[in-house]
Amino acid sequence: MNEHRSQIFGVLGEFETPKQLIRAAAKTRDAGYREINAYTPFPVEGLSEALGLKKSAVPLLTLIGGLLGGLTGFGFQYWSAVISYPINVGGRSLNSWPAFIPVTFELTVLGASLFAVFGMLALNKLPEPYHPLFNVERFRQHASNDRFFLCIEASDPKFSAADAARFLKDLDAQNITEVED
Amino acid sequence: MSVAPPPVNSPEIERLPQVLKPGHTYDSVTDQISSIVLTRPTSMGWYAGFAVAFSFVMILFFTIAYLVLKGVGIWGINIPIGWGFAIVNFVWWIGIGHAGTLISAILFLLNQKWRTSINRFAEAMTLFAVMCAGLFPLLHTGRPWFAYWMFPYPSTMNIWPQFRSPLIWDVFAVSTYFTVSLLFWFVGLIPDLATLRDRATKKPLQIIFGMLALGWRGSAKHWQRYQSAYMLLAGLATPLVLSVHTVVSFDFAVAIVPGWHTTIFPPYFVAGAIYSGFAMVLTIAIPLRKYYQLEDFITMRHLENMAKVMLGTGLIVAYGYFFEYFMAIYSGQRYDVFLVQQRFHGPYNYYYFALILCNILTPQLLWIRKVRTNVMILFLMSLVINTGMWLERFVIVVISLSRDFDPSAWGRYSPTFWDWTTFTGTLGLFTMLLYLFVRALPAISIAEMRELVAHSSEEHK
Amino acid sequence: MSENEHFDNPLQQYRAHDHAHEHDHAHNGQHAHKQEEEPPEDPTLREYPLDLAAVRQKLQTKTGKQYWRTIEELADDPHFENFLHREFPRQASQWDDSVDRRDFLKLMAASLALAGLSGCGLNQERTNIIPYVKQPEGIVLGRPLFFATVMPFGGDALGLLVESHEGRPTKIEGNPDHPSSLGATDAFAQASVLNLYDPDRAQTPTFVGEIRTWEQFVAAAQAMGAAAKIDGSGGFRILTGIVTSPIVADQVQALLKLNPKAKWHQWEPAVADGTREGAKMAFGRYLNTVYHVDKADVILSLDADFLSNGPGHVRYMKEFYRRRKLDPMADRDGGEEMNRLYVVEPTPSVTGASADHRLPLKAADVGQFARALAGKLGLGGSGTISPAAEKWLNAAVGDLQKHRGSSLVVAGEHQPAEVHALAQAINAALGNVGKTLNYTEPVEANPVNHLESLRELCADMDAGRVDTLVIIGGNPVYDAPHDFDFLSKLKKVSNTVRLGTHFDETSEHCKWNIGESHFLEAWGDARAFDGTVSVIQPLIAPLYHTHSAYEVLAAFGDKPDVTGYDAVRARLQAGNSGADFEKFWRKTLNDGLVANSAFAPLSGVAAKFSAGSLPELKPAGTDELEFIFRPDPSTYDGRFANNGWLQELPKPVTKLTWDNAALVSPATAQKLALGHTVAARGGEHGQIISAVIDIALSGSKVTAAAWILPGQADGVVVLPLGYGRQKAGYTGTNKGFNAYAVRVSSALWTASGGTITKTSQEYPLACTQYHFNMEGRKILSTGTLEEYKKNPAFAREGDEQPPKSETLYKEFAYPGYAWGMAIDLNSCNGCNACVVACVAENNIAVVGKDQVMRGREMHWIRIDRYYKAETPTNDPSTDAGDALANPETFFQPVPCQQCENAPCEQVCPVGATVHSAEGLNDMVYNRCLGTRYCSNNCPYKVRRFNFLRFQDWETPQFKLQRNPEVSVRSRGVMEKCTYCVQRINNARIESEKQNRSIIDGEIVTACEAACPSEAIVFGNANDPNSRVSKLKAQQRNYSILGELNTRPRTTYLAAVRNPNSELERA
Amino acid sequence: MAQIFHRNTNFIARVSLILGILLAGLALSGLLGAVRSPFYTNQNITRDQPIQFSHKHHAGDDGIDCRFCHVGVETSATAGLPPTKTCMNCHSVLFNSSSYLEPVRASYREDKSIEWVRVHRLPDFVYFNHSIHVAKGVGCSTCHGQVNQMPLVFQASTLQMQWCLDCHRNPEAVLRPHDQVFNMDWKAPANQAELGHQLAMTNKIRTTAELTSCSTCHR
Repeated sequence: MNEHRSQIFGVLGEFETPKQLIRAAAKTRDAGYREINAYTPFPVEGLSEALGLKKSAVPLLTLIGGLLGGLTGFGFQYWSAVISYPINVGGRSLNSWPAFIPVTFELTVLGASLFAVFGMLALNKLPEPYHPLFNVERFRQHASNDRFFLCIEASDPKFSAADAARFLKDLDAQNITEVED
Repeated sequence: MSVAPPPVNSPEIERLPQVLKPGHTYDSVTDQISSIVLTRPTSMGWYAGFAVAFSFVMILFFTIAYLVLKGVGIWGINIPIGWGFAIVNFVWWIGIGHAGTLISAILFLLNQKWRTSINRFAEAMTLFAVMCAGLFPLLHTGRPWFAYWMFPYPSTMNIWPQFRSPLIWDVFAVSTYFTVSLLFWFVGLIPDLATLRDRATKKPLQIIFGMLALGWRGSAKHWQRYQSAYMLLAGLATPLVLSVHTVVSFDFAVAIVPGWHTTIFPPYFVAGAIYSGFAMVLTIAIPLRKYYQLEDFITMRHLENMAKVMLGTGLIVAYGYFFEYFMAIYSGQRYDVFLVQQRFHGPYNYYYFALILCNILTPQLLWIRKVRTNVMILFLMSLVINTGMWLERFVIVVISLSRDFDPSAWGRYSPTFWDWTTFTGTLGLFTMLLYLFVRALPAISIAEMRELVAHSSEEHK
Repeated sequence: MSENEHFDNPLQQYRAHDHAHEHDHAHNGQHAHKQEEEPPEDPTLREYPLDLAAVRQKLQTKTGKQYWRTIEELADDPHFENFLHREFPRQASQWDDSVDRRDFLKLMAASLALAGLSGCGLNQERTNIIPYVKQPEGIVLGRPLFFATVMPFGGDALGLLVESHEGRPTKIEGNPDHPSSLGATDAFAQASVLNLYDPDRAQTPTFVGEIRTWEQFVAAAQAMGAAAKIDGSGGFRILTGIVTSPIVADQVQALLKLNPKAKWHQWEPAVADGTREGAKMAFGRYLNTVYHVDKADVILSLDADFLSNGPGHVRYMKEFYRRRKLDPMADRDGGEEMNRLYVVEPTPSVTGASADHRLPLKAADVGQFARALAGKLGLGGSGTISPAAEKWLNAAVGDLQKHRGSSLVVAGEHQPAEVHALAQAINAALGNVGKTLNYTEPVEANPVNHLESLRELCADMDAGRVDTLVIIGGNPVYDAPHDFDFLSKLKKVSNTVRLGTHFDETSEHCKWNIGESHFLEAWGDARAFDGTVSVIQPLIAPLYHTHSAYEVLAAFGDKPDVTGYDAVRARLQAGNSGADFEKFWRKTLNDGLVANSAFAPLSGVAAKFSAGSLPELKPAGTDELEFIFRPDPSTYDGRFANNGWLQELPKPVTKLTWDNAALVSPATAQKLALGHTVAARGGEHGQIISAVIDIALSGSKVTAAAWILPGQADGVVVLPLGYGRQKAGYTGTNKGFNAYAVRVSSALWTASGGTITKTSQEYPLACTQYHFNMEGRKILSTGTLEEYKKNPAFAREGDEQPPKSETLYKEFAYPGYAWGMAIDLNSCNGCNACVVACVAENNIAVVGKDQVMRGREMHWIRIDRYYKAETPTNDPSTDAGDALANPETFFQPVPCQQCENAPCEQVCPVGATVHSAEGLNDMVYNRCLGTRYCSNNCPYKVRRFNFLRFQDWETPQFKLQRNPEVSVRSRGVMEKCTYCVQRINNARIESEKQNRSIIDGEIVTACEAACPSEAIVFGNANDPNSRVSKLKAQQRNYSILGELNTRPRTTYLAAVRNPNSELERA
Repeated sequence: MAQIFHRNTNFIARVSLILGILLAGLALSGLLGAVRSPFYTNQNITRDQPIQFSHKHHAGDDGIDCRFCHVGVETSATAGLPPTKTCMNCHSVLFNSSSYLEPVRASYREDKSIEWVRVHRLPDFVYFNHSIHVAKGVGCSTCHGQVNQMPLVFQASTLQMQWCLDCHRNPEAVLRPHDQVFNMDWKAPANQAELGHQLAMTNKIRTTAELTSCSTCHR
């Protein structure tokens, strides 16, 4: 690598199959590394466990969104028909709640879905078009195609570029790279 | 390119044609699908097809202009038949719009692998169909420029929409459906957009895909949340799909018009929707796989499964027809009895017979495996069923209105030139959008394909 | 209508005093508000009206925009806008100087003249208010004024109260004080206001096509008169229609005095000589017959459509149906027995539809029937009639004899003289004279045999004995018997002068043409069917350079400058010398009639003729076709051809619009292989394709569309007159076929020896209701008097209306007013007066034949016609025709039912149709989005949609007619009957200002006001004493499709017929 | 620079996303605000009149009653604008040579109407009736503002439907005793609550349901 490098983001190793990656990830974690992350072209089962990730908060957000949507939905209909401008529509009573259900339901779904998607993006801190990893040529070419990457990040307390590289080498990762930040 | 995973072919799925042709690697999958968008030159055929579709879109625009200028009187509608083609087409398009989300959502929840290669463009189809559908409720109003009155906003008149009206339910159902489908579709696209970003060679493409990919890099942490979100969306979309056509059926079921006012509508509208939806998926899938040599991904297995689904839903629809008739007779409700008889003896009976032929009789051929596995026949049948479902809506809307309570007010409806241009125009719009889609985005989910590759390699070990 | 100031004289409204509206609190409903005040001394009336060049020019260039109440704030010329919103404050009374009509005319002129200029209607845009300089008194903006006048028509004059908004006559009501009206009107009267604003009217005097001034004409006329006098050869001729106007008659006589050899000819194409000549035959002199239908228990009509046609028909209708109200409370005469009507007629008429017993006979056989009847009553003579008819006759005779002195036999005006003579004799024999009918002096100023009179004129013209012909009204070139070949003979006359409403077929061939003033524009007078004299008082100065019959005739005389106003006053003055004339004059104008000017019934008029003496008459051939001519229910003799309201009005029995057709019976149709096909577009509610036939008759040919009419006598072909106009104007030209083309003097009303050949062509007819089969549904409930007496509630039998309690939701309460309507099907004969009244009151658009054929007509109230016949099919051209040979016919007016549980409201996405606190089914046009969902969900299909821009927003004349109290609906908006909510609101505001509640009858809907048979009653259903509540309390009361639980506020009283038990058993 | 995007793109991307949403919301509320603003309602805008007629002078200083000129107000739907002659009643004597009043004299002389510029304008589909409001105790100034303070009249209220509804839903708030209806300076007393209530009783004001029925104003 060339000189005048700034500090680095982490050390990146590359694997050929999900299995190898999972094994490596587990080992790395056992070795006491905490700030590690894996990058795969498709969701790999068992990876998050290997990395020891905690449960996602998306379901909770979705629930909140759903409730919000539903309550506003019915509440608004009730308000507009009974309080804001009460008027006799075809002899139906002002609060014709059975007729208000469909809209309530739709809004529940809408709220939930919006929260689910945008919650997911927010938690993932997306959009994030720039990322240090994209500095790595092979990552760009293969991370979204056919290779499985493991990265030990510089933010890890016991991180040292040399050690990390060596460690990965021991896990027979290929093309180990220091990722510039 | 180093050692590829060993070619896939698991014993237990030997009997059936695979959902993915053996011998594919991550790279080959990625390469073959993304190349359609990135590397392959645009063919003459594409341009030709696009041109035709586009010209129909122009017809649509002209029609709309004329419509806004003159009023809905340019159509064949009248009193008593206040709804004609506009609503028929609306319901038809909405129905078609059901397959996409249904395939992605329900089949996803049921963990059906064969969904993967068709869900992407099925979803796209949904979006486009809903766009076409959405046009009609707007256009069919007498004063479209006031359509915003249908939305609750704080007006200086202190008036709100009338939430007892099924039309308002429609507004919410359809717009929700569109939003959710869009999200679902886009979320599914993110990883593939990342792939395209990384494989694109031209700067502008890189930037566009890069922006759309939101900087996706396949981080495990991301994948975790991504999956739970996707799963939840699927869970939400499923009841939504059912609700949307239920609500659409309420437009009729909630009214008192004989032939409309019946409790069986919601279920059999939904079944019908899926029916026509799958038919439309076939109508699109078959040429698509042929044209872009996607036979590896959209295998006979897919086509056959869809054929089975059509057969199933088709039977539900048939049951619906029968029960509509039975209930009317059984209830002894004078007007309903008369109405169902009208379908056989009335001025529009040939529509009804055609409907029975298209929707009930023809599909019975699908019991035969030979038919299910004959691409050409399947294609034709899908067209027949689409026509049949359109006829169903015509029968429901027009026949019922033409023979309601007061004999002195009975009338008839026949479409005008402008009815036809509006309809064919939307067909053009739909096709054009599809053309753009297959050209600009991966018509098959690459990421999920890789999963399949991985999966089958697992099974192999 | 909350207020109707009732001025003596419209032009005098400027001098009305303040108490003008202190008064109007007092009165309510129809009743005219009398007003006493200074005599009107209107020098200006004598003045020639201010030059309307600007106006006329504007009217001719029909550009500009709708300015009346429009849904969207459409661009209007600001100035013009302000003429409408112009304020008309009362003038402080100390400022009392006579204002001349100029202001008024200027207002008219300006408002018309400015109509065209375009402007922009943005909210920001600057508009002006243009108040008066000198304020004409009496007018208060938004307060309609009502003036009494009469509409002369044939041998009758219908008494009217005309509503005027800021000087624009907009709506016509009946005059309760007038004997011919009793407060009601007919379709023609209702539509006549549109004639005033007809943009195609003749607008100025012309000489061989060049515009001339009135003065130039007067000069020319003087010359002609003088020349004729000098010449003295009798080359001076006047051709008029029936004249009942005393001043016109006097004027003609005056001219005849000046030129003793000159002659007065008369030709009224649609009024037959039979009536006149019949009287002569019976009494040796012309007499006028006045019926007292209310006194008759049994009535036999010999092809007489006396309920919808001929002098006094509006009154007769009222009298007749007052005897058919089964409820003592509703029956003004206190619960007499229901009357019974027998009708013998060749073709179904409005009268026939109400008959308890109806016998279809060829027109010629009616004569035989009359003779047979006379024979049975021992008056000698006999007729040959079929056994079936014989039996029918016996029953009728029995009934008549049972009711000597309280029976009535009416001969149809299109029947020949001897039938009339027989009828007179029969009535005498039955002792009805003086009881159910009287004889008076003729109403016509100069009764003559019109056919002979015209024949003589034609002969003289042909012989060159005529050098000056003055044609007053009429349209002889179009409607003279075609064997007279009037046109070629007219060409031989050197001086021809024509007064006509339009530049029509006749005008085209006359040298001088004068535009004829509408009766709302010019002074005049006229006699009603009983001789009552009324003053025709104008509500508006002539819109164009037009003149009245009197003025034109006067121009030839020695006093050309005496105006109609003077003439009328002079004549009345002569009539009542001494007394306080001005007081008398005011009263006359105010009441709309000259007090007790009706002819006294002549006593001791005995029919001096014996039925036996009549020459033998051979019965009409059974298999040979008989062609009969009848005035059309919409265009009459053709004079209404250019009236869009009438053209689009579904004819009572056929429900055809915009065309006439040759009517044949189902059996005849089968014989001739004629049929109908229901078109794919529009279908039963709009478009029927019919066969086209060539009719060869009396040496001439005409091609017509054929229409199969159930109930028509076999072998009879009806050729309705009044269509096929060549120069009627934009609306009326080239509609239908011209029956006059095969009408000859020898067979004016009934012709035989003609042939029909079916052609290969087909012709689309606009028919608003083709489906006459009720499909066994509970829509119209009928029964016989016996059934009713046995079970008064028969109408509610099998009524599945669920009880109010059966609902999830709690009922809405209507504590205040609860508006409701009751329609007595026993009184409706489908005369259509209500339909036109509604059109006029509610600014309803005319959509044209093409749109009607698509099923898009806009009438808020439609009259459904059903046949009570057990026929499986709805196609009269099939064998089911037998069931339709003589079906019972029923009519059912269907306005918005104003359901309490309105299905339409629940489905409207924007709440554009919702309930008012008084239970009205409000339709808020300006909120309507136009989804048409409400219409789909309306079981009664009474909603109407503006599929295109149906309103004429260009023609300024039509703007003047529109009712400012009602929004003019824009394109893309749903509309429907509102129970005339504008009238409700105005009445409520008036009552509220006085902290009182609305009096029953204070609000009268347009349809109710017009209805001659008092079938429609509107009022507050919460008030147990209101007329409507009493009707709804009747056991005949039911609601259409009650089982749907829509709870309509409009309910119906079942129709009850009173058949003769003897015929029943038969 | 191998990467497609520069570092800052992350920030830009997120910010622009949020900004986009905010702007959309802002635009919408802006629109809703605009239709309520004088820009749209024409409130508080004085117009150039052919004669700068001052209500302040006539109604305020001279204390001429509204009805002297607007004679229709108690009997008709429209209050009415006075004919030139009404002006001349006084001005044939007063200031009868003032050049300021020449247009009035000209109008009278030449029999040509004075074209005033309209200040209050309701849509055509609204059927407002002055007389009933006056009869029920709604004062002129309630809607027209203190005209006696206006040298040139301007539209004091929005004249929008919601403004109408405010009163129709709660007339008690503005009702006055009959003798106060034409009093321009009338201020709601402290006890307006019960005064209004009691007036509503005596004047038989209709129920809110009735007053807010569509056909009350639209036909």
